[in-house]
Order: sequence, then structure tokens, then C-alpha cells
Amino acid sequence: MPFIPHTDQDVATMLDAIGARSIDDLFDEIPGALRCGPLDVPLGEREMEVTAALTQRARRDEPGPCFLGAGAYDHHIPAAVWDICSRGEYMTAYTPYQAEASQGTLQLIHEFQTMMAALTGMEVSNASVYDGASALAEAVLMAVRANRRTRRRGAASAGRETATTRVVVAGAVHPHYVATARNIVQGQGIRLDATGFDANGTVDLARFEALLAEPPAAVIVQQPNCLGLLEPVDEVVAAAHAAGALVIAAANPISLALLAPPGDWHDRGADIVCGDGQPLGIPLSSGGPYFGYICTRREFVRQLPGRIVGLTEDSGGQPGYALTLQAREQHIRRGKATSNICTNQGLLVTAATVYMSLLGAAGLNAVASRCHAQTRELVTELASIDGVERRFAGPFFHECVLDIGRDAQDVAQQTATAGITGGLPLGRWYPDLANCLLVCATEKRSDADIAAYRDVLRRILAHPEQPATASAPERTG
Amino acid sequence: MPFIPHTDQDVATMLDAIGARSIDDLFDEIPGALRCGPLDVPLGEREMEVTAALTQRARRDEPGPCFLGAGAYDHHIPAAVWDICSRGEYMTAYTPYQAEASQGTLQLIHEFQTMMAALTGMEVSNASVYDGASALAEAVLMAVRANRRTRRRGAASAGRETATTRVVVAGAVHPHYVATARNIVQGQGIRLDATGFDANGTVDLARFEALLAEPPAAVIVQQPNCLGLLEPVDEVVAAAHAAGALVIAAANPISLALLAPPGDWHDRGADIVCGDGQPLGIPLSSGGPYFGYICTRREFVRQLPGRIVGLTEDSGGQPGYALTLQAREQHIRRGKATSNICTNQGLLVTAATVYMSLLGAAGLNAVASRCHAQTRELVTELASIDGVERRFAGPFFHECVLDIGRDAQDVAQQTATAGITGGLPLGRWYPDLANCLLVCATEKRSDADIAAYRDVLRRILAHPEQPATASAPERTG
Amino acid sequence: MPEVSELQAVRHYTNLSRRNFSIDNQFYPLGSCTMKYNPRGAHRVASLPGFTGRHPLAELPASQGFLACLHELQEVLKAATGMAAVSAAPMAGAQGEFAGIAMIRAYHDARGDTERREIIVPDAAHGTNPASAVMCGYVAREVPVGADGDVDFEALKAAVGEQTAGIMLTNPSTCGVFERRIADIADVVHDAGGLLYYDGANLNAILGTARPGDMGFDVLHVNLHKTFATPHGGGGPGAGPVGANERLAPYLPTPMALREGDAFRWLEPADAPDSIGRLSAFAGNAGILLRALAYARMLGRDGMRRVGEFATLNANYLMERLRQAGVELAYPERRASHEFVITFRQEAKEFGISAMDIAKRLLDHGIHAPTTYFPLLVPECFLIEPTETETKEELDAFVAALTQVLGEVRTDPERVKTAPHNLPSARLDDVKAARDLRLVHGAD
Amino acid sequence: MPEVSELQAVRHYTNLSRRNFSIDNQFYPLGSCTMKYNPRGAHRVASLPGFTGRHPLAELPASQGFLACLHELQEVLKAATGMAAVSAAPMAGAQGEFAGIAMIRAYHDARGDTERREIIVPDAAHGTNPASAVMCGYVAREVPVGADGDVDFEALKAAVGEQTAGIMLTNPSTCGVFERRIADIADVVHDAGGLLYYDGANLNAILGTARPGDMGFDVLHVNLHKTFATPHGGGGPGAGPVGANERLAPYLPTPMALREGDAFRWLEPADAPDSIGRLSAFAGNAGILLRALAYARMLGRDGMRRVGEFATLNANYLMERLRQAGVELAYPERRASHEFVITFRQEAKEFGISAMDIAKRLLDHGIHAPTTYFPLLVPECFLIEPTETETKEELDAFVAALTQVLGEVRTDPERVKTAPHNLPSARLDDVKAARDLRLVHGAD
Ligand SMILES: Cc1ncc(COP(=O)(O)O)c(C=O)c1O
Ligand SMILES: Cc1ncc(COP(=O)(O)O)c(C=O)c1O
Repeated sequence: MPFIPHTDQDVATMLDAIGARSIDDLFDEIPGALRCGPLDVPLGEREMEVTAALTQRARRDEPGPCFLGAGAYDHHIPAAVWDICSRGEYMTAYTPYQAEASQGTLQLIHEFQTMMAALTGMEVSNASVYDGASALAEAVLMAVRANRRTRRRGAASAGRETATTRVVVAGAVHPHYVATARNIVQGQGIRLDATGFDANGTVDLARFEALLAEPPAAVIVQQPNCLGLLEPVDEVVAAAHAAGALVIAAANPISLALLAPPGDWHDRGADIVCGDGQPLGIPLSSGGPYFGYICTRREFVRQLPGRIVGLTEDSGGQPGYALTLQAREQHIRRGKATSNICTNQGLLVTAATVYMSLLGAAGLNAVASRCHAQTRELVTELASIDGVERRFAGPFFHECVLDIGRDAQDVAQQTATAGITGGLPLGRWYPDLANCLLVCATEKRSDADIAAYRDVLRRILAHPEQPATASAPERTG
Repeated sequence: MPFIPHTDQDVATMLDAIGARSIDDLFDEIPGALRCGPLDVPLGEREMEVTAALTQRARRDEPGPCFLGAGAYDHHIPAAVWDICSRGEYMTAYTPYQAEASQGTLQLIHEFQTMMAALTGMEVSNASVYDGASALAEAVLMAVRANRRTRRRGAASAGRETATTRVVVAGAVHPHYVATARNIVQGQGIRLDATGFDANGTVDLARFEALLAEPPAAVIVQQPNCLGLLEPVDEVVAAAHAAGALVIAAANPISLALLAPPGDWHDRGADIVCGDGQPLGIPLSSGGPYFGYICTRREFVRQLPGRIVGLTEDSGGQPGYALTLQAREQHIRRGKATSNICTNQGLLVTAATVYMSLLGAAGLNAVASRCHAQTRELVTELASIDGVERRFAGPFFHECVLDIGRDAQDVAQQTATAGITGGLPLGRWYPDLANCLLVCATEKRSDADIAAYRDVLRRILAHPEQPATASAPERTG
Repeated sequence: MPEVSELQAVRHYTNLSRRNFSIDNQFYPLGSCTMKYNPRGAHRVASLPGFTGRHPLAELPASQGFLACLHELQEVLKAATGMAAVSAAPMAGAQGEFAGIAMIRAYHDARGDTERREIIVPDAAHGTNPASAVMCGYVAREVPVGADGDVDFEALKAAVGEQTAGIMLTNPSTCGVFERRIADIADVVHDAGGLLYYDGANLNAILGTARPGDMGFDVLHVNLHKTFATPHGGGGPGAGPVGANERLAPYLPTPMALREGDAFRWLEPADAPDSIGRLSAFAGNAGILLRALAYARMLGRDGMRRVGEFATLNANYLMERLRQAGVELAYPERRASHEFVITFRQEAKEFGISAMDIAKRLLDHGIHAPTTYFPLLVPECFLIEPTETETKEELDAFVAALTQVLGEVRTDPERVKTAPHNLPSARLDDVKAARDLRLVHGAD
Repeated sequence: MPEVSELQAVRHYTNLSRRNFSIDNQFYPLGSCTMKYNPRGAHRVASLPGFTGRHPLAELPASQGFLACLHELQEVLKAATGMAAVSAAPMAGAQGEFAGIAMIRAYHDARGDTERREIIVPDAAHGTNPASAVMCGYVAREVPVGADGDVDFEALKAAVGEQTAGIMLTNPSTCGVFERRIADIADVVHDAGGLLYYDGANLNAILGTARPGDMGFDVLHVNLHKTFATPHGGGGPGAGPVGANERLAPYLPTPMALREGDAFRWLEPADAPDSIGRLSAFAGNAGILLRALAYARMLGRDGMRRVGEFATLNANYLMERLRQAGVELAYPERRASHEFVITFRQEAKEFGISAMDIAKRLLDHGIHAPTTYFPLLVPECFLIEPTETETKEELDAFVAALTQVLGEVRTDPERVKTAPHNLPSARLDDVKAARDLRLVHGAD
């Protein structure tokens, strides 16, 4: 019997000890009408058969070189990362509630918090939420709680239909992040107002000013933004703080090895930094499991959702680690918790911690620099094709929008058929940009990969446009 | 610097402590004339680049369904096997010379010895030699030492050109095993005389009787033999023992889950059982690393080459494990050791031990039965093709010789091009069998795989013979 | 940021790992958490390069393998829960709860029924239940659980009304017993216009024996990291697919996989205009879904039933052995489901020994402590869930260890109070951790 | 045969593993064994399905990837050793030795020079050297090593004659010093018609700085599981490719990879009529060869040189620190190569403490003991090889630990004699193990 160790003799002895005649007897408190017959699922297969069947499926999706980013990035992952994470001691432990039996995970999380705080320029970090998008949602809820002004307002209202609290989305923020945040916070009467981006692909400052007129609880800005471009974050922070709003920065952690950390933006920096940890040693894996990170300043730590590990001492005075500030969490505070999150993304935090340790600051910097260089190379090569040009002029990190002069969705499909994951057809997000591809090159893309893509794209674009495929306005995958 | 942790500061401090000005100074005892310039190898690459380059090569060899056995078998390996073996604690330890710091490896080997002894019907097992072929060579040397008659003779001679000792190879023994054994033992004046096989594909009993006329030190018999057939092992043992020869059995450990263990053959059974452990959880991997096993009866344990682990006690009276009978080994006995072997195949023994534990006796039996059933199915399906028929009629385990009526080497290449590893063209081993394929189906070959092979083979055979390819009399890979 | 060599990093994290308890090392009877064996085969399958390398936004021609798996898992979960449709988008149980409650809200809103402000939860419920309700803008209203472990039915009837949007229940409950009047509860809530949410954390108990869909639940989540054996990873990841009956299916979160003949595609907005939308940047914890699918396929029809059966057998055996050993059961008249509650209130009163002390001392025996102080309504309690993958020998060893500790409570209470004694750390000071917040290295 | 569930097996072997020391857990300065970091990246590459799935007898069209790797490794090893040709067939150092000596024999035989019966080995040589010579039918004749660690040149000259088939040497030797008169030795042996075999176990010391081929060696092996960082696996596997100069190249064992334009094939019997033939069923430890190739590529030209440099730096630093700490060096006037010998003869005489006692006590400090009692000619010795992948901090910690143990030898010798004290087992009884042979469970 798969995964069940009992011998017939065991079962007999155990039933005897219980005083039951059969296992079925043990279910005698379940009303007969609620018992179900055999489930409508196939018969069991052995590991060998399941492996064979799913290997065949996996083969169907085996990717060629990937030039698609848009929130998930194909970085090199040192083999040591997952060899370590796959150790049963990390992979098959539960949340470290029994601190003395969980010092491995706890110390590791403490190291993670340290590294993330250093990377973002913040003072504290949690131990992860689900992913970058849910991290943004949690950051919004946190900012609303943390902003004294909105907190007062929130306290006045009660129950379901509270007065609306506003949060401004500045510039080009990943549409899936905005949608997720919106879906998660709207029940609590929080509204997200978006500035959109201007002809430069960055925050429409005029609209931003206008949206600050009635001060929002917080402002969200993504750096680099979801078009790969650098937002004028100092201006955004200055204006937001002037309006009494907290600033939530969404940032790709790899980019922070090159760019100014959000903690250093303008005066006192962003107030909350969040994002997706996927670039730090986590495979693409169809979108997850990744992890969301949230860092902030000490003053807001009691509003931070998710687990936090603190250094403490044991009864012998030796240093040791434990979960702390648990009174923020649902298992203690229940309905009044900072968040409903319980299970988080611990194993991915393990991967990111090992990844960052293997690379160190210099290694992260080298990865980020190489991503930037390869993306420049990519853009140069692709823009050498007739009719392909950059859509926005400003500086980018490792993603760039190219106008290819015709329906990008169609081209992306052809590219895929040629074995290359060629970028995001931006029409899925912005109908105005239906002729645009968002392309990305990580350090993993060699010059040969880039040349291959250039040749494929040139060939595709040299042929007349195919009849329009069924339009696919938003891919939800 | 890859894999070197030193900072410049470390180097300076260390040189200072040594009193040297540069690292180069430390080589000042090497005559200048012997110093070499930069090695003629390429510049270093990062893990990422090496992974990419070798992944590309690996892809070129990615196999379709494999119907080739001939000493290496494509069994299903439960994922747990290598997840456990890859733990640093097993993978990056040295030989367990410091027993107290190696109880993990030592207890595991002791469990391995127990399981192998049970499987072969012997009393003791060593902790591996290199592979099945080298195990046979060591078994020959061991038998010559162990056989009192030959030992006396050996003692009489000395130095290089001793009198010749004979060992008889009975029936169809894997030609690579015989070649290896011959190459390894000939320096000590031991000659292997082969009976060959008769029209049934098994030992030519007449020639066998004749070769026993002057009693050899030992007789080698492989069960199932290298054509997949069952040898008359009881008769072989009876005749060999009657002639005062020891019996060396070479056996596929998976087959032992179904067949009589060599320890039970005829009267007192085989005296030494050896073979390759690859079928027990070890991937094909182009031929290695596998491991050779040797089991024997207690009376011969002091002639057994390779490491052996014994159960003992620690100073507190607690049970514990240690390498034992080390006086047999080269690091103690030097030129008089039972063998020159030092590094063995420990990690593969780890894999086999975990594999056998996961399967248990019932699981091994199920695998062996399924291999047999699928091979029968394979033979039925292939023999349904016009012009394809079994070459030998006797019972087989999981390999079978098919006569396909034309040059099998040519057909095997075409099959490979069609993405199927179709079996061994026996002309490589036996010119008389140039029209024969040795085919194998393990439990991993589904009915669909078999049908696919049947269809491919039918298609190939339906077309006229291609012009002969360059003959390849013996593939050495 | 550290600057170390590869060996130093490997050695550091390899050695650190050894300071953890885990399923692969220890018996880990953590109630409500279903710490069962996590098959390595499922891990390998999810780690295939075709799966790990697929970009979440890849075009459909390069996505058929993954979509086929996602669709198959949706179907398996429908069958196992008795629901009409499943979305595997939520990334853990709590997000599944959020999704389910948001769906309930969307349902009421769509009908213009906007005045329902309350979600009812039993006081034994997991903390995520009220927290999820509040996150959706509801007030969480608690109803008590009675002395027999079932919800106090009279109190429930009194609490239900036109302000009731719905109720969240686990069944078997976190008291380790099957809620016997579940059909009556469903009637009362439905009659008042409310809906029933099933917290699937305890599905392991009844897998293959009873289905929430048959009990009257409208919407539910399944913790794949519990019932479907995906590893807990020291805190996560999990996955919390939501299922719904016909009534609530239109509101399921996206993305979902759709089958069209032999091809698969994503559900598009046009297919699901009423969806509560996405809850993650991409498709949730896809890699976990693959592991769960592999596990489900290895179990198959009979294997699933056996999971519930043997989880129940193990729990009842262990409960009975402990009862015989003199341990006080919280619900002595009841069958255990896959877990059960014991209480040390007597030890606390007589010897000043807390459940936590006993938990720490159990660690010294190489056994992970059961869940402590949950459910909150039972004082000084353990919630014990052995799971079906443990042997009788392991359960017997637990009885022996706990018996020994309880002996020590009487003979050497100090030893218990100051436990653990054999672990890398002695008892850690939680109060200091919260008072002198040291959350990053170096800073103080 | 055990009959257990998957969880039980996984738990058993996971827990068992934790009773081992290993490179991934501890400093492991085992002299002559080169316990350096084994890159996980090399392990991953060798584990690719295209490599693990290839059948050894696969047809050439399905073998080009592997053959390209094998050929590339042969070329790398030629360059690193200064040899004309390399066969990667031997499965460990000892099999490489066997192959090399068999080649020497085949060479002499081919010339009709059949009366040479002796292979010379220094008394400091590893046990495999004489054992391999004997296995080839030779008599192993020992020559002494002098007080300075070099072979006694006069004794050597006296031993060499027309009965000499060849000599086996490591350089740097197992005394941890570079054999300075190697050129003279080569002349003496060659002049007598003998050949020189290089035992490559210590190649790590000189990688990129000096090459055996330039020193006059005719044939050699390289332990890939030492110099090329493939994991030792608790005893193996290794790989012992043999290299030969033009003279001996025709005798190399099969199989070997041949390049023809862009394609690769196996060397066929017709290509190598004089080969000593195969030494294994297939192509040796192919998976280990892949790991070594991946490692070699990551090192590259400069990385290889740095291996030798930093291995030497670490050894000389550690030797110097120990000298300063009052430890007696076996060859105090010499540079250390990548390893060096210390002796506790003083401690043995004064306190009755053996090198083994000290080794066991070091284990208590979480440090694997160095090689003990080898080379045999230095009494109560340690052969210490830190390797290039260890940090200065780790070396300093070793000095501190050994200093503490040596202090204990004086203050509390009993504690040292009865070590270890902090490990899963106390001192194990080797004598009992050999006397009461218990080699399988159950049987006695
Ligand atoms: C009863 C119960 N409900 C809900 C949850 C929350 O699930 P998750 O941790 O997956 O968010 C848990 C998890 O421990 C639980 O035990
Ligand atoms: C000096 C020396 N020579 C030869 C060998 C034998 O090599 P292997 O163990 O690979 O057979 C060793 C291995 O320890 C060694 O140290």
C-alpha cells in the first residue's frame, strides 16, 4: 500500500487495542448518508508510471532560450542551492514553532532577514508572504494600518462598508500585481488609483500630482517598473511624503545590486519595500512557488505581516533564535491579526538565502551587471532588424520594450514555435502597445542565444503578417 | 577564484607567517627546469557556462526507450535513492577509516553485506570492488588462492613466470567480463579456458567435461548467461566440485529475486558469487560508476578482496561498526594483499542499499517478475514480425536472442536513428550471430514502448537491406 | 551580505539544517498540520526541467504539458471533495479561505444582498478563519463548541440570521471529532440565506470516506501541503485550491485550466466574468500543484480511501493507548478523527507543569511535540495527529516517551520545566526575543 | 531483506547519514586523500538525464555527447600531465597503477625483454603500489627514503639493474616533499632499461606548476577523485585515468574516445593492436569522468594553477603554525608540498599517547583526523593535507584544536586515550571486530 506501513498483523492488534472490529467502525460517527462510494479518480499508479507519464508532459513544455521576464526571470541557479534545500531537514520540517527543534530554519531566516534588509536599505524584514503580488497587497494593508492618518479614519468606521481609503499607484506597476492587490484589499474599502505612464513609459507626473491633491494613505512605485524602465523615484517619494502618504516600493531584488536601495530614495527613503524573491535562486516553474518579501523600518515592525525571527537567548545564556512578535499573527490575534497568512514560502526563503550566500554582494552585482549588459546587447541586435525599435528612450535595467511594427502576440507565437520564448506581447496588458514586445535577457543568455533570437525574429518579420489569431486580451497564467 | 576562499589579506598574512615573499617561493625546491608554463587548456568558465555547454551535449544522447541490456539494465530508480545518496554526509565522506566518525557509512555497509548475503545465499559479502567484470577477475584470483590445491602449487613457484593455473569458463559468460578477467589475471600466470556455448546457447557440456579432465582451480558460470538463458548450473557445480574446482557464479542480483540463489545450487552451492550491482538502483550512465559485489562462504573470508565491515562494540559496550580483517588489504599487507584495490564504489553501494530497503524482498520479486513478463511480451511482439524468431529455445530471464534474418548492426543503427535503443547486435561478440539481436525489457518498458519498437522494427525490416556500414567488430564502449 | 566560498556556504547550511527536526528525521505528530511522508518521487517529477523551466507567461503551444497537469489536478480535487469546479490558484489554506469568503461576498453582492456583515466561526476554529473573514471586510462572529466537541447547535441557531453571510467550519473539527450535526447546521445556515465554507485542513481524516460537497458545503479549500503530502518546507510553500458547488463556481479565482478536446488553455476573462480575479502574480504555487498531482496519481482511488482509513486508525489507536496510560482526553466519549486532543490541566494544577513543558521534554526523546494550546478552548492541551504514514512501533514509542515524561512530572518536575536538555539550544526566551528585538545581524 | 515503508527507509538512511563526518560538514585534512570541496555543479551536470540515461553500448549516433566529453577530458589530462595520450578507463588509482605496470610489462614483452622481474617502490609508497606490481606478476622491491624525505639515491642506484622493469614514484612524495633528484632518478632507471611510473595521487600539489611528463615519467595515473574534486562517496567511486608518453601510448587500456573531424568514435581493436585491453565491463567510471571534466572546465588554465598554489600555501602555513605551536615535524628542513608529516613520537614515549589517540580526540573537536601511521616509515605520524578549498580560519581552528589536545596529553592523558567522547560511538574495538567476525546481521 503506497506510503502506509501497516502489516495486517499491525491492523489487527491496533483494532483490538481500540476495541473495534474493523477500520470502518472508526467512522461510525459519520452519518451513513454522508459516506461516499469510491472516488471517481483513476486507480493508483506506481512512482515509475507517474514519473513516465509526467515526464512526457514536462517534455512538451521544455523551453528554448527564454527572453521573457515580466516578473519572472530565468537566472542561473547554482546547483548547491537546491541540493541544500532538498535536504529533508529543510524540506520536510514544519513552521519553526518549537524553536529548540528548529534552530536550523530559524537561524537561516534570521540571516535572510539580515540580507534582505541590507539589500533594500531597510531595517527589518519578514520571513516571506506568498509572492510579489500578494506582498504588494499586504504592503498596502500594512501601509493603511501604519499611516497614522488612515489608521484614525479606519478606527472610526467598522464592519463591512467603511469609508474608502485611497492608495495611489504611480507609473507602470505590474498589472498582475495591481490586480492582485486590488482584489485582496477591496473588501476593506481600500481603492487603488493609478496614474498610468506617460510617453516616456514612466509615471505620469501631472496625474500623480492631481491624485495627491486629496492625500492617499500610500503611494506604490515599482523600480525598475514593469516596462523595464527607471521611474523618477526621488520625485515620487518627495511628493508622496509631502502629501503625508507612505511610500511602498516594489523592487526586483537582483536590480538592487546595481540601483540605489529604496531605503536611500530621496529623504528618508521608501517606507515599505516589497517584491518577489524569485530572481534569487528560484526556478521559473510556471509561476511558483516563489516568495514575496516585505521590508520596512523598525517603527512599522508591529504592522508587518508574516513571521519574523528574533535573536534571543536560551536558559543557559547561549544565543538562539525564535519566532517573535507573534501577537501580530492570526494564530494568536485571530480576527485582529495583521494578516491571515499562516503557511508562507519558507523553502523558497531557504533557497534565496543559500543563493545570496553563495554569490555574496560581488556575485549579485556581477549577475545584475551581466543582465544589464546582455539586455543592451539584445536590444542592439534586435533593433538591427528593419522595423524594430525601442518604444521608450529612457534607461532600463534588464527589460526593454521593442516596437516590432505589427501584432506582437502573433509574432510571439511564431517565435515559440521556433523554440524561443521571445518576450511578452504587451497587448495583453496595454492595448495601445499591441505592437510591442517586452524583452529581457538575464546573465544566462549567451551572445549565441541572442544572435539566434535575432535571426529567428528577422525571419519571422520578413514574412507577411499571418491572419490574426484569436485575440487573447489577458493571459492569466 | 573558483573554489578558493582566500582573500588577498589572508594570503599576505599566511605568507608572512611562513616567511615567504610569494606563493611562488613555496615551490623553490622544484628545479626550475621542471616548472611548466601555463597549461594548454582553455580559460575557466563559470558553473553556468559549463552547465549550458554540457547540457547541450547530454541532450544529444538523450535516449528513447531502451531495449538494450547486455550487462547494464534500465530499471526504474525510486527518487528517494539518489536524494539520499546525494546528501553530503554520504557523498563527500572518505573511506570510513575513522570508525567513530563514520558510523553512518559503516552501518549501511553492514546492512548491505547482510542483504547481499541473503540474496546470493552466501554467508559473507565485501563492500564492493569496481564493477562486475573486475569482480569476476578478483573472484578468479581469490579462487586460485582459496583452492587448497592451487594454493600449494602457487606457493611452490615465485616471481613472474609461474606455472600456469587454469580456470574454466563454462557456457556463455559476458565477453567483456572474460576479457577483463583475462587481462587482470594473466600476469599471475592464470589462464582462462572457455567451453563456449552449444546450439542451445548454454554450456557445451562435452567440452566442459573435457576441460575438467585436468582439474582447474575454478569454474566460472554466469546465470542467467550473457544470452539471457538459464545455464544448467546444478550440473556445472556437480562436475566442478567433483573435479576439485571451486565454483564462481556471476549473477545479476535482480534475477536472484526469482532464481535459485547460487548458494543453493546442487550440493553446497557456488563457492563465490560475484556480479555487477548496477541493476540495484544505479543509472546506466555510460557504464559507470557501478559496483562489483563478491559474496562467499565464511571459510573463504580471509581470501575475499575489498573492504569488509564488522559489528563490534565501543568502549562503553555499545554496538558499533568498524572495518575489519584489514590485514587482507594493501594499506597493511602491501605486496601480499588479497588485491590492490583501495578506492572502491562506496556511493553505489549506498544507492543499492537504499534501493533494496525501499523495495524489500517483495518489491525485488515484483521487479524481477515484471522484467520477465515484459521480456516475454517483447519477444512475442517482435517475433510476430515476418523473419524474426528466437534463436535459442530455452527459458530466459529478461534477455533473449532474436534472429532477425539480416545484419543486426545495421538494423540497430537504424533503430537508434528512430529514437529507440533496440538491443545488442550480437555480431560484435560472436561473428556467427551477426544476424542476431540480444533484446531486453525491464519493468520500465511499457506495453506501449514495446508496441512502438515492434512497429519501428517491422518498418525497418520491411525495407531492403542498406549497403553494409563499416563493420564494427567489437564496440569497446 | 556574506562573502564566502562555495564550500563555506555549503558547509554552513548543511550543518545548520541538522539543527532542525523534520519528517525525514523524526516522528512529527503536529495536530492540524498533517505531517506525513512527502514522497520523493513527487519532488522529482516537479523538478523536471520541462516543469521548472516553463515561464508562467509562456505561449500556449509551450504550455500544454503544464496545463494538462493543472487540469487533471482540478478534476481530481473535484472528485475528492464533491465540488462542481476547482481553482488551484490560492497559495495556501489561508488564501483559499480568503478566496472562498470573497466568493461568498461576490455571490451576495451579485444578488444585491449587500447587508450581510457576519461570518460565523466556531471558537475552536483555526486563527486563519476569523482573520480571512475580516480581511474580506466581514465581522467574524464566534459560536461556542460544546463539551462533546461539536458546535453548540442552539448557540449556532441563535447566531444565524439575515446578517449572516456564511459560516466557516472544519469537519472533522480542530477538536479532532466529526461534527455530527453537520446536515442540520447546513440547513440552518442555508435557510437563513448564508453559505457554508469548508476549511479543508482536516480533509485527510475523511479522504475517500466522506466528501464536504455531500455535507452541504458550498465552497472549500484543500491544503495540498497537508492532505496531498507536499512538503512543508520549514513554513511553506503550500497550496490551497478552492472548490465550489454550481452556485459559487462562477466566482472562483483565476487562473484555471480549461480543456478543449485534446488541447488546454487558460480560462480567459470572457469565460469567467464573475470571477473574483487573480490572487497572485501568476498561477499560484504551480510546482506544489505538480507534487500534489503526482501524489494523487500514486494513491489513486483505493490509496485515497486508505489515507483516511489509516490516519483514523492510527489516531484512534494512539488515543486509546494514551487513555490506558492515564492521559486525560478532552473528548473521551468520542471517536478520534485523524487527530485528537489531550489535556494536562491536572498536571498544571498539581505540579505547575504546563503543556509546553511537556512538549519541550518530548523533544528530548527525539519526537517532535504535538500542537500545543490549540484548540484554544481546551486548557493545557495537545492536538495530536500521527498521520497514516507512521508505524505502530512509532506510536508505541510515543506512548512510552510521554509516559516517561509524565512519570518525571511527578518525580522530577524541575527536569521537565527546564527541558529540553538534549538539543542544540536549551529553552529559548520568547519574552526576551520580543522585548529586545534583534531582527537582523549586527544591529541591536 | 527488510520490509519497510518508504518513510521508514528514508528516515533510517537520513538519520544514519548524520553519523558520518564529511567534507560538506567538517574540515577533513586527510593526507594523500585530497579531501577538497566537491562542486555541486559538477554533480548536477553528470546527473543530467542525457548522461545518466545513456546505455554504455548505445550506437554511435546516440553517443556523440558523451564521447565528446570523454575526448575532451583525455585532452585536458594530457595537457595537465604532459603526456602524449590518456585513457580514462581505469576506475581508481590502484587500477591505474595496474594498467600502467601492465603497460610496462607489455612494452618489455613486445621487445622480447622478458627477464625483468622487479618493480622498485620506495618504502614510503602507498600500499597499492607494491600490490599493483605484484598483481601484474612482478616482485616489488623496496628502496628506503632518507631522513630528508627524498629517496635514498645511493640505495636506489644499487637496486636498479637489468632485472628492473620499472619504478613507481609519487612526486611530491607521500612524505609531503618534492623529490628533488627526480631527474637523476629518471636517468638511472632509464639507463638500466627500466621505465618510470608516476602515482598521481599527489598531483594536486603541482597542478599547473610542474608536470610529471616533464620529469621523465613514462606512464602515470591521475586520481580524479582527488585532484579533480570528484566526491569520495564514503569509499568511492573514483577514477584513475592513465597517461603515457609516445613510447607507452600504444599499450594504453581500452576504451578510449577518438575524434574524427566533428565526430567521435571509440578506439577499435584495429586502432590499438597493442593495447593491454579492457579493465572493466564498459567504459570505466564514466559518470566520474563527467564530473572531473566539469570541474576542469570551471577551473580552466588559471584555476588549475591556483589549485596547486593554494594547496601548497595552505599546507605550508599550517605546517609553520604547528611548528610554532611546538609540534614535531618529520621533515623540518623541507618545504611542505600540499601536505606534510608530523610525528608524536615524543608524546608516545613520554605519555604513552599514540597518534591514534590524538586522532580520536581531534574528532571530538569536530575535525576529521589526518591520515595516521602513513607513511609507515615515520613513527606515530600524521599526514596532514588541508587542500586549497579551506579557509585560513579553518586552519587556525585546527591549530587551536591540536594545541588543546596536546595540552590535554600533558594534563589529562586519560581523556585523550579514551577519546572520542562526543561522537555517536565511543572508541570502537577493532580487535573484537576481527576476532568475533560478525559480518551480517543476525548470524553470529
Ligand atoms: C484548521 C486549519 N485551518 C486553516 C489553516 C491555514 O492553512 P495554511 O497554513 O495553509 O494557510 C490551517 C493550517 O495550519 C489549519 O490547521
Ligand atoms: C599515494 C597514493 N597512491 C595510490 C592511491 C590509490 O588510489 P585509489 O584509492 O584511487 O585506488 C592512493 C589513495 O589513497 C594514494 O594516496
